[in-house]
Amino acid sequence: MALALQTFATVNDANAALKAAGTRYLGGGTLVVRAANEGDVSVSGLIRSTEPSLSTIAVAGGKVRIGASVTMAAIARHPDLGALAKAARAVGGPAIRNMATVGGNLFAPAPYGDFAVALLALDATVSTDDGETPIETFLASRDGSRAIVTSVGFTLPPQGGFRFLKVSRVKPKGISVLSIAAVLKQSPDGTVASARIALGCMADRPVRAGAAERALLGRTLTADGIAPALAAASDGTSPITDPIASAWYRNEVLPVHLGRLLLA
Amino acid sequence: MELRKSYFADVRKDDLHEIGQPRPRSDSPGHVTGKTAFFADRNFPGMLHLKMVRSPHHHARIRSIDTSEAEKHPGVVRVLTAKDVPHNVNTILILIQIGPEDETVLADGKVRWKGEAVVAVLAETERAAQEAAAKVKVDYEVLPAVFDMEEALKPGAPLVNEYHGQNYYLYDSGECRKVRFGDVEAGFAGADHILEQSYQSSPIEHAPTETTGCVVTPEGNDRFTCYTNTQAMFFTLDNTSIILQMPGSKLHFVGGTVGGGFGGKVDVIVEPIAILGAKLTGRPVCFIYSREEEMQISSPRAAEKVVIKDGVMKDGRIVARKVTGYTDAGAYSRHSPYGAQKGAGHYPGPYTIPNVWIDTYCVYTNRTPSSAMRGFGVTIGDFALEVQMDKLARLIGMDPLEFRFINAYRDGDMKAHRQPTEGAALIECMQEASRAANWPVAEKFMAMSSYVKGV
Amino acid sequence: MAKVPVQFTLNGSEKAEFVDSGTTLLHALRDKIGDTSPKGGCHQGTCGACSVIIDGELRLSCLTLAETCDGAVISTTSGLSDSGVLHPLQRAFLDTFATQCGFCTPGMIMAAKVLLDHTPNPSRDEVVEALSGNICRCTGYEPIIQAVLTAARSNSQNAA
Amino acid sequence: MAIRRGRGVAAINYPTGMNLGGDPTQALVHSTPTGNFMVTLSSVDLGQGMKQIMAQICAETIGVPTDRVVVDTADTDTGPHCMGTFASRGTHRAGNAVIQAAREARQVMLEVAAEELEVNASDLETDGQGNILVKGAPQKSISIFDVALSAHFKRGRSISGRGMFLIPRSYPEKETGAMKPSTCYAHACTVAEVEVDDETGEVTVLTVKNVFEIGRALNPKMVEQQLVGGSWMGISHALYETTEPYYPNRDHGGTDFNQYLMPGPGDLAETEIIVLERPSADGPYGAKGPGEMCANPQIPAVANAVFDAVGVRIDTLPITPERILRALKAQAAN
Repeated sequence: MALALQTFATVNDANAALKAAGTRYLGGGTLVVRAANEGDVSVSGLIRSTEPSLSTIAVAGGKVRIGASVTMAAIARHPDLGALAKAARAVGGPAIRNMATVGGNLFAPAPYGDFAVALLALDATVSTDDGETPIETFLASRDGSRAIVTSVGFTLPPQGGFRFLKVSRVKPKGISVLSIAAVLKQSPDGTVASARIALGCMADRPVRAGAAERALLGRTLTADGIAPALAAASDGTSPITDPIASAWYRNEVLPVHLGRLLLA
Repeated sequence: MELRKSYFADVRKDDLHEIGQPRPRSDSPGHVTGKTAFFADRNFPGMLHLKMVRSPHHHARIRSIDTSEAEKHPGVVRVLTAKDVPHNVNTILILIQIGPEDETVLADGKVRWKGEAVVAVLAETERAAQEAAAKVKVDYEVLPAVFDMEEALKPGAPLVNEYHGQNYYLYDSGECRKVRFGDVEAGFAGADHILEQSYQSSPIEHAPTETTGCVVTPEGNDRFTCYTNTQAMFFTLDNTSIILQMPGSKLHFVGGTVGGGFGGKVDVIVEPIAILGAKLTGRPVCFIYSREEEMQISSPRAAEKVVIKDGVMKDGRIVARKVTGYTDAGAYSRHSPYGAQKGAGHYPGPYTIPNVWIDTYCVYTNRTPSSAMRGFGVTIGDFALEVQMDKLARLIGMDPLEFRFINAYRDGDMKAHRQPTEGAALIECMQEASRAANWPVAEKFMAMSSYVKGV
Repeated sequence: MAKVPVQFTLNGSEKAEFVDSGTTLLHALRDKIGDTSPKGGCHQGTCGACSVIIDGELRLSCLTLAETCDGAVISTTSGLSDSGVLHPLQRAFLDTFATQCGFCTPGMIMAAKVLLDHTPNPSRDEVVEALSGNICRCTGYEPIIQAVLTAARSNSQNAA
Repeated sequence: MAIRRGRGVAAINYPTGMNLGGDPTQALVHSTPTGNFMVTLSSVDLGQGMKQIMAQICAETIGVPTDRVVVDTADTDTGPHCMGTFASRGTHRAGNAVIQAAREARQVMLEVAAEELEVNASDLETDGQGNILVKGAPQKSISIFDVALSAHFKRGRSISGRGMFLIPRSYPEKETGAMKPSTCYAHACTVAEVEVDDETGEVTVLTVKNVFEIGRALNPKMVEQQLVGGSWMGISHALYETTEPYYPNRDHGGTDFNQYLMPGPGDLAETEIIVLERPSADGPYGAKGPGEMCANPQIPAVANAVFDAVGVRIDTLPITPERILRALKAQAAN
C-alpha cells in the first residue's frame, strides 16, 4: 500500500477516517512523516483536518486554549504566552518549531516532548471530540488513544510562577538529557504554598515529581529549604537510557538541575 | 589563522605566484547557488530504488530465505540474493594483495553482525521496495555472539569469521604486527619509574551530511555509468569488476563531488550491488543509504584499546615504551588490518625513545565492520600517547610541555621502525604553542631546534 | 497509485504537478520539478539540508508533504540569485570561505535568509539559534556564522 | 556547585599518505588551442578543495594565473588512476603528479615559444601572468595564448604532459617491524582550556590554541577551513561522538543527528590557528597532508585539561559527563 493523505474540513470527519486500519493522524509531520520516510510500512493512510479551531490560540481571563495544530513557533512568539516561550523554544531548531505542533508533542516519546512536560506542570486538560481529559490521565493512556486531540487548555500561572529548564548535550538545539517544568505558588512569607513539578526523560513520557512537590510545601526556596525535595526528586521515576545519557546519569543529575531551577 | 613565517624561513623560498595565495574556491559558486551536482542530483526515467533486507541478529545461521511474497509485491522488479552475485566473497584490499577474501556482498548461509545485508529488493518506488523488503522471510538460527575484544581473543570464543579461522588477523609476523627496537626490558629495569595504563575508545561515525550511495544507469552499449560519492574511483571500479566478474572496460564511474567523506566512503559497498541490479533489470538503479544506515550500517572508526607501559627517568627521559594496540574490526576486515598496522608504524609517537616494543592486533567481533576514518590508525593512539605523556610528567613532577621537549624527536633521530627522522617540527610547534597559550617553558627549550641534535 | 494535483509558486514561478499522494515536498522539488538545491541529508528532520522557505517560514521539505503546500509560496536556494547576481548571503559565503563540501550550504543559506528577512542586524546568538537546526560536518560552523554576520553587515551598509 | 577550570596540552605528528606507500596517483595536463590548461585526474574532492588546489599547483608550475586552469577529475573514462582521497594523501600525491605533468607540458610550451621567438627554450621564463619572456630581455616576449595557437595550428605540437607519483611500497620486516611508513610528517601542538561542572560532569571547551606545521599552506584560506573544521571535530571526538555509547554493549546506538552527538553552533570553543611551514622534501611545493592530523591533538589536550580541572582521569573516549561524574564520585568515595 502506498502512502496516501486524506484531508478533512472537520475533526469529526477526520476522526471517522482514523478508524480505518493503518491510518495515523498527520500533525506537523515531524513524527509520522519521519516514520514513513524511514520505512515504517505499518502506516499507509495519513489523515489530517484543516478545521480552523485547531490552529488558534485563545487567551482570556487568565485561561489559555491552544489548538492542537498550533506550532511551537506560534506559541513562542505569542505576546500573551511569554512565560511559555522558553518551553516552546526548547523543541528542535527553527524549522522544526515551525512544524511541530502542540498535539504532536503530547505523543512524542522521551527524550522528545519537552513542551508536554510544561503542559503537565501547568495541569493542562487535553480536549478531543469526546471531551476533556486531565493531562496526566491522557499521557498515561496515550498509546491507545485514537481520537484526534483538538486543543489543550490551562490556567496561566502568575508572573514568575512558571519555571522551565532543559538540559541538553548539544547547544542550542540538542535533545534532552532531561527537562523540568515547575509551577510554584509562594505564600507572602516566601514559603511554598503549592508546587507542580513535571519531568521529561525520567520515564518514557512526562511524569510528575510527586514526592518532591510534597517535600516543598511550607518550605522556603533556599538551599536548606529545598534539600528534602531534591533528595526525593527521582522517587517513583524510571529514567530512560538512550544515546544521550544513561538512567544512572539522569538520576544523578536530576537533583542538581532541579535545585538550580528552584534557586534561580 | 596566522602564518608564522619566521619559523624555517631559511629552508623555504616565498617567491611563488599562485601557491600561497588565498584564491577563491572554484567550487563555491556552485555550492552557494545550489547548482553543484552531487551524485543523487541525477535522476533518470524509470529509475529503480534498492532497499536492503538486513540481519536483525548479531550472529546467526541462515536456514532459509523465502523471497516469493516480496517478488509478487506490486512495484517490485527484482529481488537479489547471494546466488545472484558472481563473486560474492570479497575483501577490498585484495587489490593490494591484502587478503583473505572474507566478506559476502549478500549474506550466504550466515550473518556475522546486526545489520548485515542479506537480500536486495529493487522496486519502482522507495515505498514499494520497503514494503517488499518487509515481506522477505529469513529463517535464522541465532548463534552466540562476541562483542568484547578480550573475550574474542580467548580460547573457546565464538568464531566470528570462518575465512580467518580465528578472531584476529594473521599478519606475516603472526597474530600481530610487531616493532622491536632496543631492549625494552632492560629499559624498564633501568627506569626510575614505570607507568602502565590502558586506554579505550568506542566506535565513531563519519557522519557526512550526504549519505553513502550511488546512481547507476545502463548505457545501452553493455556499459554502465555509476554516479557515486566514493572517495576512491578506481579502487571502487576495480573491486566492482572483481565482484561482478565484469571487465573494467564495461564500467564508467563518475564522481568527485562528495558531500563529506572523512574516510567513510572508501569502502566498496553500494556500487557493486547497484550495478548488478542495473545489469539484471536493464534499468537505472539508485541505492542511497538512509541516515539510519549511515549511522549504524556504514563502517565506523574502529573502537580501539591501547595499553602503554613506560619507563621514565627522574630527569624526564623516557627510556622504554611498550605499546599493545587492539583494533576492533567488527565482523570483517575492510581496512582494519591496514589500520592496526598503521598504528604499529606510528607508535611510539613523535618522541625519541631508545627501547620500544609494539604489538598491534586486529580483532574480529560481531559488530558493524569498522574501516577508515580521518586519522585512521593514529587518532586513538595519539589520545592514549598524549594522555600518557601528561601522566608521566605529573608522575615525575615536571611541567607537561617541558617534558615533551625533553623527549621530542629531531632530525636524524632513529625511529623505532628504523627510519631516521627527517623534517621534524614538533619542537617549533610546541615553542609557538608556549607563546600563544602563555604557557612559559624554560629558555633552554625555547632555544631548541628540530634541525640538529643537542640543545 | 493516486495522483494528486499540486500548485505552488516556486522562486517566483508557478508550478503545477501531479504527485503521488504522500510524496514529500523534497521529492517533488527534486524529482518532479528538477530543483535539486534542497538536499536529502537524513529524511528525518535532523540535518536541515532540505530546508526551504514556505510562506515566509523556514520548513523542512523532507517532512512536509507536497500536497499540503497547495497554493504556497516556496523559496529555495536555487532561486536566490537575481539574474546571475549573487544574493548578499551567497556572496558572503564565498568571501568568508564558508563552504567546504557544499552539501549543507543550500539549507544553511535558507535558514540564514529567514533570519535576515526578519532580523536584519542579528546578534551572534541569534545567528547561532537560526542555524541550530542545520548540521555541518566540515567547517566547525564558525565560518558560516561569520558569513551570516558579514551578509547582515553588507545588507545594512547597502540600506544606509 | 563549582565550575572548575583546567588546561591541557598535546603534541603530535602525522604521516602523509597511505601507510607504507605503494599508492600511486597519475595526472595529465594539456593546453587548449587558446592557452588554457586542462588537468585530468581521477582524484576525488570531498570538500577539502582538491580541484582548486590542483588548479593552483598546475598554474604555478606552468606559469599562468589559476583561472586559466580547469580541473577535470573523477571520471574514470578520462582521468588516469588515483588511489583515492584518504590518508591525507590527496594534495601530496596528486599535487606531485600534477607538477610532473605540468612541467612536461611547460617544456613543450617553452619549446614552441622558443621557435616563435627564435631563441633557446632554456633562455625563456614565464611571468605568471600568461606571458613567456626572454630572460634578461623581457621586451622580447610572447603570450601563452599565441604560443598555444601556434602549437595547435602551425607547429603541430601537443602542449601536454604526463605525471605520475608513487612512493614505493615498503614491506615491514617481520621480526623487527623495520619499515618506512611515510616520507613526510605534519606536526601539531594544541593547548585546550576547559571548564568542568563538578556536579554534572559537563565540560565546556573555552579555548583551543592550535599550532600546525603543514609543510606549505598552498592556499591559506583553504588550509584555514580544514584546520578550523578539524579542530572542531577533534573536540567533538573528545567529548561527544560514538555510535555505541555503551560499548562493548551494542545497545542504544544513535540513528540520527539528534542522537549522534556533535557540538552545535552554540558549543564552539574560541579557536586560534597558527601555521608553521617547514617544506617537505617530496611535497608539492613542500606541502604535507594536514587533513587528518588537524583533528587529533585536541582529543588528548581536552582530556588532559579535564584532569587539570577536576583531578580525574577519563581514559575512555568519549569523555562524557557521565564518565566524569562517575569518576568524581569514585574520587570522593576514596
